Amino acid sequence: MTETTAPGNESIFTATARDWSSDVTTFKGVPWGKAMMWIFLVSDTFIFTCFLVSYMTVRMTVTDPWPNPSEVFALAIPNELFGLQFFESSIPVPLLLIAIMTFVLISSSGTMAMAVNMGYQRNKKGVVLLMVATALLGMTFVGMQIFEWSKLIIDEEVAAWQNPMGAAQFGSFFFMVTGFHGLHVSAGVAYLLIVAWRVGRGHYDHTNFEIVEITGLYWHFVDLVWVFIFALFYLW
Amino acid sequence: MLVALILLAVVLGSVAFNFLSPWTFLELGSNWALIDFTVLVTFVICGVAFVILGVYMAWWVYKYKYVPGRLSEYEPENPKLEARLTIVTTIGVVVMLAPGLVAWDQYVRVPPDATELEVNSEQWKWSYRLPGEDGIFGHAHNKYITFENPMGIMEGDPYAEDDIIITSQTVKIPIDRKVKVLLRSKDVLHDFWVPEIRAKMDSVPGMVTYFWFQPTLLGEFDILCAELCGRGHHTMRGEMHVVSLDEYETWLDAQVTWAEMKAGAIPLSPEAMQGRSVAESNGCFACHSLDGTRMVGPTWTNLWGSTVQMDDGTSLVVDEAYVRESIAEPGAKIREGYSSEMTPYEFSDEDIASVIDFLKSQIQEEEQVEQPESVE
Amino acid sequence: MATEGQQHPIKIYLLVWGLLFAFSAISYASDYLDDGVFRTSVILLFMILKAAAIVAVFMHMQWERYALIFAILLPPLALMVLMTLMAIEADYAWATRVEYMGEPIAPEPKPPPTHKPHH
Amino acid sequence: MATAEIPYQETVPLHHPKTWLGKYVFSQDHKVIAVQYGITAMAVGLVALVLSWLMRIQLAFPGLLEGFGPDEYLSAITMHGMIMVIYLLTAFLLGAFGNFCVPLMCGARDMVFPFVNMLSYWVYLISVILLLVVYPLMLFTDVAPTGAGWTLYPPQTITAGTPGADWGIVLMLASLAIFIVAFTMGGLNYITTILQARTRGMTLMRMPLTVWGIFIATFLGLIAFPALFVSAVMMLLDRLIGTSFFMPAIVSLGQKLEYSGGQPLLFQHLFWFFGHPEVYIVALPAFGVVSDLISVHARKNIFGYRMMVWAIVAIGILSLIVWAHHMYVAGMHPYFGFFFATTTLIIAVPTAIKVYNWTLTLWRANIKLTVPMLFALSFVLTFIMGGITGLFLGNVIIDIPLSDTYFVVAHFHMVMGVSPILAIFGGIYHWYPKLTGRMLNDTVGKIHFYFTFIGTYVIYFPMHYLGFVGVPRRYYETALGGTFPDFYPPSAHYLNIFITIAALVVGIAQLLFIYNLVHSYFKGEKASDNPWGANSLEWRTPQTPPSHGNWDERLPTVHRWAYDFGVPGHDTDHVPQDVPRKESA
Ligand code: HEA
Ligand code: HEA
Ligand code: HEC
Ligand code: CUA
Ligand SMILES: [Cu+2]
Repeated sequence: MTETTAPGNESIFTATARDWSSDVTTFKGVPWGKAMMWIFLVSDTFIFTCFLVSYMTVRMTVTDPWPNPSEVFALAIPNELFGLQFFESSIPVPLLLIAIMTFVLISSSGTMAMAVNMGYQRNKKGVVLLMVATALLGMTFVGMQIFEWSKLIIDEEVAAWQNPMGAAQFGSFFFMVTGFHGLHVSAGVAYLLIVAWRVGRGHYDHTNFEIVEITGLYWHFVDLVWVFIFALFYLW
Repeated sequence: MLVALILLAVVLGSVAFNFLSPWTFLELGSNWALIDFTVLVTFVICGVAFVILGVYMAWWVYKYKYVPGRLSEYEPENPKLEARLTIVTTIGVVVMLAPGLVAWDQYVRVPPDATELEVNSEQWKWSYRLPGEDGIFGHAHNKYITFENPMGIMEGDPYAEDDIIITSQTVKIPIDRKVKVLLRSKDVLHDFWVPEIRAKMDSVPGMVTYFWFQPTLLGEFDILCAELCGRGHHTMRGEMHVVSLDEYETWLDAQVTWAEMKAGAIPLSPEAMQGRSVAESNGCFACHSLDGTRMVGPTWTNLWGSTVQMDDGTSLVVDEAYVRESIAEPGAKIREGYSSEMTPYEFSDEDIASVIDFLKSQIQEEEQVEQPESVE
Repeated sequence: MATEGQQHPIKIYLLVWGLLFAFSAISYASDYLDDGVFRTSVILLFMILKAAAIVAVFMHMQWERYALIFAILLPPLALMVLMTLMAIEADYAWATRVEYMGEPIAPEPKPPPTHKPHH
Repeated sequence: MATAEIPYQETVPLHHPKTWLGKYVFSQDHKVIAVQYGITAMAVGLVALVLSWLMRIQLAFPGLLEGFGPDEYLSAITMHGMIMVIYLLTAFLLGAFGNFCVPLMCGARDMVFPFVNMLSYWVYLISVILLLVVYPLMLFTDVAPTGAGWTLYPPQTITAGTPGADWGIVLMLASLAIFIVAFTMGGLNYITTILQARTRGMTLMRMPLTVWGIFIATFLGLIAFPALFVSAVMMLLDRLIGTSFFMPAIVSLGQKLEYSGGQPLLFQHLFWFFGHPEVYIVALPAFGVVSDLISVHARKNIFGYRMMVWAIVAIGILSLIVWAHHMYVAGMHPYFGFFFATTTLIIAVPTAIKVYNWTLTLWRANIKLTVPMLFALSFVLTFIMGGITGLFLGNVIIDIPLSDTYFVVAHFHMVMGVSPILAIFGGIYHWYPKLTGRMLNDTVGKIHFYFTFIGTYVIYFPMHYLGFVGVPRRYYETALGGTFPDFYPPSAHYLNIFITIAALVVGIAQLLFIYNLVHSYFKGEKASDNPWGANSLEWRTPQTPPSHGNWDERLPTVHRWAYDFGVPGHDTDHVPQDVPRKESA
């Protein structure tokens, strides 16, 4: 009934203007829940960007040295496993854990995208399976994050208020930003599981399963935020 | 009718108030005449707009009062009129902004021949530093602050030795000399403001801010703190004396340099030291001075053993019982001319004893009192 | 209403998935580059590419109507203003710390307590 | 493209609760939620009003109030400012008017997600409780309300020289964070409803300006509150676990604190990145309400509707890039002054257009001086007054002598402390008949109006002149008796006494309003469906007050804008929005 892309013969501006000046719905073909989620995500973007801008400001202002994250977050590959000796000595690899976490989160985005696709094919089983897989990957991510936090706190003696390597704000921002992101992931896991359960129970059978897409939007957003954290906090 | 009259009365009353009011800017005491000029321009433009709009409103409310059965004119828009109004407003904005931005440009660009004055602010008092003969300040940082080093001057900085330290609340400035004021804060935000000078700026801990001016009026001016800085904000008052060059030189000669200050520190007994640190860490010096100046509370110089007047007309000698009571229950007896600003403190007997030791150490012979004013 | 929604071939999701892996690997590898403009550009470039891929494909932005796209993408411009100004000001505040407070210009961080630096 | 797409709401069943509790307390009906928001906001507003009396009494008669020392004074201004701006104005304009007007004026059955909407109110209530709980706590513990000023600038907010720096501030920040959650839940609803759930024929360019104002204000809120949220979180961390985001190395009252390296100005930027949009969040809905009131009661179309809409949009956009005009004297980067002065004065142009159009709407109109109209007219006048003093402050160099004086206090009370309040009063007098089915008493209303308008004007207008003389704001005592040198003429003190008396009178006059609200609810004259002869959809509901679901089985269809007053060739002086075109020709 409605097309989801603007007709090709219109310029972007006329297309935009026409939608905005139209009747009843402004975002054509966008269900209420999805519109609401998009607007919420804009608001959430402001939250995360404000965190990151604060991080930038403080990092540029402090004169205490800023530790090199790739060293701080390096992970040593053990030289032996189950009694078998592999290397002469353990090898520290920079950011190894973070890299794995990144891949885990990207994969969860992949499975989520598939779940959305299954939803629109009305393949309930596929949806449930893929969403549960997404949630599991999300949990893995949070688990690894807990590991990373404890390593930093215990081994490197970094806390939110102190940092033996230099500027205390390094720890403050690390825990605050990743903590906030971690909370988003955890909330997302709960959200995914609830929706998957309700999909399985046939709760949305009378709809078009756009709820899966809405959940997906949130989940991809969490992944998106990680892209920025990864680049700006770990790599910079 | 009534409404129209009231609207009109409010508009015209405001204008009349403006012209009749005795309350205006204090006399300008600096080079910032351009500020006053910009205010004038803004006053005229805004005032005219206010009167025109207000009078039209009142008039139309009167003229187009409801008449049953009459239809109002149907005119959804009038692009020409709207465009014209937009243009007129834009012109008004430009005319106001232009002198403002020119003045701002002068404000932020300090002339190279300005001399520097550092203003240190803390809860709830001012102190000052001058760069000394070499014209360069030594580095200073809050992390170096101790009781002996109230400005946190960096150890071993060669430029710091000749810096002039003024712990009194009063600073003097020679007339017509361009001054760049550098602002620092020991604790929270404050704002150095002399209304006659017009200029002001916040001091921000963790950075150094500035502004500049050139005093053009001889006299003694109040320095106000114009940024909320806690419970003593309203009492944070310094004085700036704009004086002739001669008087300034005399005053300057009487000030101590950082090197002299370090050398002249009077040693205290261990008990008095203890008392001093108790007093310091409880924030007593925010309100009590050690150089005779009056702050929120009475000075501690020569307090011990002196006879003081209470606001109920009685008087007493400052002894252990009185000090004890003053700390635990400050409201019980209030000194003449002061108010009950002080909050009660719970001190151990040991702490009180040490504070008393410190108070005793602050009894000074008259000529020893560090009173810069006495030079005059 | 059954025709609404965002249905797209699985293939494109798999493709983007793969791309994201590749981009992440490249950004990760940038860690072995020397600090400098080049490394920074690599980081930023791949950050933006990844973000764009996620938003455009996974979040279906590229199939949405312009009315929605603009409503989502324009407000963050305000954040760009905030970011730019804050960067300028941070630099200014830092300069006053160095000039007046004697703070060091480029101090070296201490090594982490547990292991030694490796490059 | 099918334009006759059927809105979902006609197919989605509404939640009709059976119990009394579900109907009036945990109701999901937007009208009930609006009332809940309104009553709660007014109740906290009264607390703030009482605090303002205490402040005024202290300023005029220093020492008269026993036990009202500097700590109490600072706590009072902080709570007064914060409550008035956030918990009264934002909550009332968006929570009450937003909830009431948006679905009715758009021709929707309810908000798109009524459950979330209901949660929004309850979370708001929690934030209010958390805010006010310090007062009972104060009696039993030594927790004191924070006295940091409503701007909460660190470091003083969390250092020992400020009252409430230990737990009062924590409660305040927590309450703010929760308020933001509540606002977000409500705001998402308003925006989605306006964008996606209007009735047939209701294009955006036919929406009443009230809805436009609420729409842009809500959008601003959704993207500005995050900055406050972030700064509140960071400050809480600074306070509770000792991070140094905003805290450099400082020595507070003789004690070296553990902080180092933080940047206090960062907080100010974040705060005002929120704070300036916030002042427009409370101004834009008021603009909208006043536009509607003027048009309806002047029986004339609003002049230049399109310009009015674009002005709202332009103000909304520009308000995001003027924030640092609150920081001209904060010691920020000096060259920012040029940028922010320019953007700030540019924003005056669309605002001026709005003022012109309100005034021009009166021209050749047929003005009924009803109580709502009186409030609307007075709004325009006080807003002009407050706006032009904003131009003084916006011009960076003029702000230098005036910042942090009573001139600023006068500016923001004119423009925020009374204009939107007048708009709210006007709106209440206007919509009360639809909400309750009864009219408010006209005579009492008029007396209330004269007291409030003239009273507030004489309170705030003279304050500008105190500012010129140099009286700083947030001073516990402005005249420090004989011992401190007086820096302003004693005559100014008489002015202070005058202001205080006026404030007390105006405050007490508000009892008339409360009396009117309560009395008319039970005894007021019965209202017809459309007592003012207005055009917008809320007056076209089949029942008064509207039932849950607002409309009959069919939603109304809109054929015209909301301002067809005095259309030539018509037998009535107004043509409601749902009257088809051909009949009207
Ligand atoms: C509803 C709230 C509201 C509104 C709408 C405004 C509107 C404006 N404000 Fe105000 N402001 C506040 C609420 C508001 N303000 C508050 C609460 C504070 C203090 C916060 C604190 O520190 O505690 C404050 C403080 C404040 C400051 C900081 C002062 C300081 O702390 O030093 C400044 C400085 O630029 C400023 C400027 C302006 C300007 C230029 C406008 C403009 O938008 C005004 C535009 C309106 C007009 C221009 C009038 C109509 C036009 C005409 C009559 C035509 C004639 C005009 C011309 C010829 C140009 N405001
Ligand atoms: C909406 C905003 C609003 C409103 C309505 C008011 C109303 C009043 N304000 Fe307020 N004020 C602020 C916002 C507001 N204020 C802010 C933000 C600050 C800055 C705080 C800070 O510095 O941190 C401040 C500070 C402030 C000061 C400066 C304190 C100082 O700097 O030392 C003073 C001093 O006189 C003052 C006085 C008053 C008075 C006498 C009233 C009124 O009593 C005047 C009369 C007005 C009315 C009578 C209408 C009131 C109606 C209601 C409150 C609705 C209640 C509901 C019902 C009655 C149903 N206020
Ligand atoms: C907020 C400001 C403030 C602080 C902080 C403060 N005082 Fe006071 N103090 C005052 C004031 C004002 C008076 C005079 C009024 C009175 O007698 O209570 C005073 C009076 C006194 C007196 C009586 C002296 C006299 O001249 O009569 C003593 C002793 C005293 N303070 C000790 C202390 C000690 C010890 C501390 C720190 C633990 C302290 N004060 C902290 C404001 C303060
Ligand atoms: Cu110092 Cu206010
Ligand atoms: Cu502003």
